[in-house]
Amino acid sequence: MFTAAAIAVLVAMALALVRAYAGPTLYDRILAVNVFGTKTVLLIAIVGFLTGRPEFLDIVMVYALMNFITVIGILRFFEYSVSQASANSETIKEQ
Amino acid sequence: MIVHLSVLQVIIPLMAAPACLLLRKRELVWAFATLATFLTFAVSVLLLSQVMQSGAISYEMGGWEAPWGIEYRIDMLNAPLLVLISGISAIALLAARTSIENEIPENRHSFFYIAWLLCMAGLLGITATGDAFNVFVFLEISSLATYTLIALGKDRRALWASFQYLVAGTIGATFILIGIGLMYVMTGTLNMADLAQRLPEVENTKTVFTAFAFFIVGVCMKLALFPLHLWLPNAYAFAPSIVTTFLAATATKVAVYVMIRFIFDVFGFEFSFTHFPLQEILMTLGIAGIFVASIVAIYQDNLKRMLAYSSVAQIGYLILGISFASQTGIMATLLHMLNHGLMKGALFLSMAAVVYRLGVANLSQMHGIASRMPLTMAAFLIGGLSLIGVPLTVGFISKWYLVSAALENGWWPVAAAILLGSLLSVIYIWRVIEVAYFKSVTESTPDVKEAPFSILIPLWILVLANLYFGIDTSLTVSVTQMAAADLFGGLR
Amino acid sequence: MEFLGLFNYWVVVILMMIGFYIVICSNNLIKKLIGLTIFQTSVFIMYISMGKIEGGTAPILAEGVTLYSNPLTHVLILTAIVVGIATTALGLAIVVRIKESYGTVEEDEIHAKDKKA
Amino acid sequence: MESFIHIIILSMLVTTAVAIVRVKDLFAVTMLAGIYGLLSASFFVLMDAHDVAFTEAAVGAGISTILILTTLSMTGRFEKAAENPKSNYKPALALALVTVTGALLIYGTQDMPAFGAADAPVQTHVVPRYLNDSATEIDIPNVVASVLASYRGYDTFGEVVVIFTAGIGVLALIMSTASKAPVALRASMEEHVVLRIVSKMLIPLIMIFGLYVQFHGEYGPGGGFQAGVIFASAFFLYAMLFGLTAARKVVNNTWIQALAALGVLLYGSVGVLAMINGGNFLDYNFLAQDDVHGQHMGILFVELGVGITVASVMIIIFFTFSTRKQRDGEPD
Amino acid sequence: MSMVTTYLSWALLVLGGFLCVSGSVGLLRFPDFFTRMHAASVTDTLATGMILAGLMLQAPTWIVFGKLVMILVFVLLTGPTAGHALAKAALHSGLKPLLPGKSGKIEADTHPSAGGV
Repeated sequence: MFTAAAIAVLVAMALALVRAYAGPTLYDRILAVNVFGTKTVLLIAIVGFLTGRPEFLDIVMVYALMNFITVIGILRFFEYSVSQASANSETIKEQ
Repeated sequence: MIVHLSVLQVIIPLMAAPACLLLRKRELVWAFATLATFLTFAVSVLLLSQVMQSGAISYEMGGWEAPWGIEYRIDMLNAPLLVLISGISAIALLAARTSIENEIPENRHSFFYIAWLLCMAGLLGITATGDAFNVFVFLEISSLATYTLIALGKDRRALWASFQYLVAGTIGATFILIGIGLMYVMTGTLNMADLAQRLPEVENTKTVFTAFAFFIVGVCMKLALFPLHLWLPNAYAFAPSIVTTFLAATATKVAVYVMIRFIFDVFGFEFSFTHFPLQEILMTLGIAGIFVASIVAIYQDNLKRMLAYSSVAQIGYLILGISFASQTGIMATLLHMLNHGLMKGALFLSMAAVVYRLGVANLSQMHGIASRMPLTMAAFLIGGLSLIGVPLTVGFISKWYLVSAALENGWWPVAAAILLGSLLSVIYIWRVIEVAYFKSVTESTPDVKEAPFSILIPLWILVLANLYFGIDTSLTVSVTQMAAADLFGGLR
Repeated sequence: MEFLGLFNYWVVVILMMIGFYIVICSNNLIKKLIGLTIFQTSVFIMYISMGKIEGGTAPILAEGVTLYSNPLTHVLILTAIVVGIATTALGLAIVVRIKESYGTVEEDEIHAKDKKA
Repeated sequence: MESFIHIIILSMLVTTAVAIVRVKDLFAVTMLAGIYGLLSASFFVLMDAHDVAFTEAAVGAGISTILILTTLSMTGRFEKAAENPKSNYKPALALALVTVTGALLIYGTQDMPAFGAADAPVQTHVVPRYLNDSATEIDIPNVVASVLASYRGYDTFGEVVVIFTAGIGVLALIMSTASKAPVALRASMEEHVVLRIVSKMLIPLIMIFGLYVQFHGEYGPGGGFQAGVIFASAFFLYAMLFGLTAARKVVNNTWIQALAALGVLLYGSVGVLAMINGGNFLDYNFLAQDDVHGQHMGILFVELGVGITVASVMIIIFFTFSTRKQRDGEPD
Repeated sequence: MSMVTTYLSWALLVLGGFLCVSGSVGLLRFPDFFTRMHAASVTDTLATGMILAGLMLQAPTWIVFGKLVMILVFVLLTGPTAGHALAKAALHSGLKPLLPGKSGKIEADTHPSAGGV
């Protein structure tokens, strides 16, 4: 039964990958990356059970954490680069 | 402590580097870094004498015996190179404090010294280790430090040169990694001595063939063998002058050493030269490198760039020595490695002095400069003579052995090529001498004083070393002779 | 897993070469660095595949398990990953400086500006 | 089943790599590279390399993505097509070079032991000692940790120095001068209230998780490097959401640099201490009365040194990049 | 382990797997960003919860169970948060949802800047 779940997750990953490649907007890609990350979390958890050594789930935690941080990072720096012109004026004001 | 010498000479600079970061004050950092370097130099001299007395030294890291743990192995092949690296570094650091004043912003000085120490430690580590993967780790330490040092140059082209070097160097390192991986998959070991024992069993496989090819190409990228040399001229020309002094004298030599070690010790003479067309490849590239780089050097206005191309040409000589596949050939290469380190050190350090006063080292601005900076230009003259290979200098000794190795093989054309290469170096050195000594001072010549003693003293130490080892050759020749005999003694 | 045979390695070689291609071919310095990362990561994949043993598990000792995959390749690649990120970080720092002093991060534009100077 | 997942992941890796070649939007490329990192990490899990997967996920998908994004926000989003007609020959040339290299490698793989073979030299030489004897010689369950920190501890020392070197390099190249004090990284995420509150809750948890990874590394996957990265990522999160000025209050420049140096020194001092006690460099057997105890102590301190250096260097690198970005935003 | 928990776990895994796939199909097939986001994030959370719960029921030890719970909590916290932030950022940047237009057909209410995002 783990197998079925693993296949389902893999299919979902593949579909998310297509979306990440196709875009069209950057936000679509970010969304796809996020979905992809969550699915990887699931995949690794299932693989742990599949191989019979589920005690190393710590890795899954790191995947989830990094997934979150990456999404925030993309948002953060993308917003910055989009509104760089306005950012410049603000920095000057702060000085 | 005497048994720990082999590891001490690497960990002294390695630990001094973070300690420098704690000191923060740049004067203090300089003093501390110089002290650590001199200590390292002393250690490596002791190590050399120990190796000469009692043969190769093996040191097991963490007390784990060889194929399981990492081993340091100092023998006649690498001990003199260790002395060269730490010696040049110590001398150059003496001059560094003055030399970087005008070239690097003041608040970067501490980082500069730390990166310097790390670079030196990396080079020493590559040289001392007996473990293939450890070579990669220390290669990366020295490379990362080198990229930093080059990028600190004043000109913006230094950044671009550094980036190009970073890409080329990383590709080279990754090729080396692939090579090591393929060796590992066939033998199951990473220790060089163990590899040497286990590789013959599988030496007819395609995998080992590929491993060898990738490893050699990776190393050639690092040692800037023609035509993989494209990163080198810019990197040397735009790096801070004192960095160029250090790198030109040591970095490529270490790569040549790694090449010799793997060709002769790890893969073995027979594999390298009979299963693999190494001889033809190396000879062609070596000779092509000598001519192309020497000719390009003639047309350079920037003297640092000219000397950089000359370095590429000299690498050609080193590779040519390897391609002779004879004891004399290897001995000539080893000898030339040490000697070229000394002469390029002196030449680039004199350029550092020129840059310190003039801001640049362009030939067009150096008319009659010898009358303004007599000691500096005299040092350049002697270094240049040594580069050409005039008797009584170190250059003569290594060229002599190189030519005799060629004749020993009966390769007349190659011997002629070597002499012709020297002729080319006469041309580019003469251009400088002519402008500096025989052109009268023009308006374009800046009004400058002689370089300060803090640069002149290290410079003349190197020049005197050039002369001393050119006259009293007993030490260098005997050491390299023993090393070459060792390499061929282990002939399978 | 028999039929995987060398297929695994061939795919890895393709990955490496794609990375290598990006490094050589792309004009943008940041993309070059990303290509380097891919190149290196593929080499890591090669190493780790070499250490895999059929039916083995992670080299963390446990009762009742007798077959472990090779821990040495794991150690080597841990080190290599660190080297990789160190190189990337330094490369990016140089790119930032290049952008500041050249005003561009495209290789041909930098060449053009150097020629002019 | 495992081989099925194996093949799927490999093909997804190839797809991602090809996508990276084709996409011109560098933000998208970075994200795809992040996916590439995640995929290769999953592949490592399949290959039983949990420690490596841990690190690759943290580095390939996390840190390097963030760093590239920071740089991108300074250098621009799109890759320009080469305008110079001269460079049109480049793809063909590159393709030829790559094909030759690849062909050589494929040629080389032909004599390699089959994938997963138990009688390959890799499995029969050197490694059996680690697997069979580390239980008595070092006595910690995670063989990767014992090889990393003890058998090949010197490589790991080199690794710490590499990361330290990178920190020094970044500082030397792009550290902002003191006169241009860091201005607040525009706290653009102010409007993301939910994000900020949730992250505030998460940050301490992440740090605790980091500590757990640090000290649990001997029993499961993890160790100093991974812990350092996780610990640093908590600071990244804070700085991204609450602005640099706020983060700078927590992390003092001088202290963080000192910590980076101290981590390396700690590692080295463990080695030197062993030397003083009469052993070789890094011979932990000489640290305590009995060997196993000494090994435990040695590995503990060494991993701590790795963790401290990695965490502080990562923080230094990220902060230096972000500060530079502000400077970059200023009209010079 | 009793039959009931085993069957329950299977049911959860299968249902979770189905949700995974359906969510991803939605991510691929839906017409614009906001609908895709809806498809992805809703199923994401539920599917993750179900699969992790299914695994929990089969956990051999309490430690594994505990770790799974922690992962679930973490994913439940971060997933929706990230999704929320993403939607908000997209809306702020000028990306507009597809709405029934005046003509009765569904058309994009394009903002000048939306095309460039």
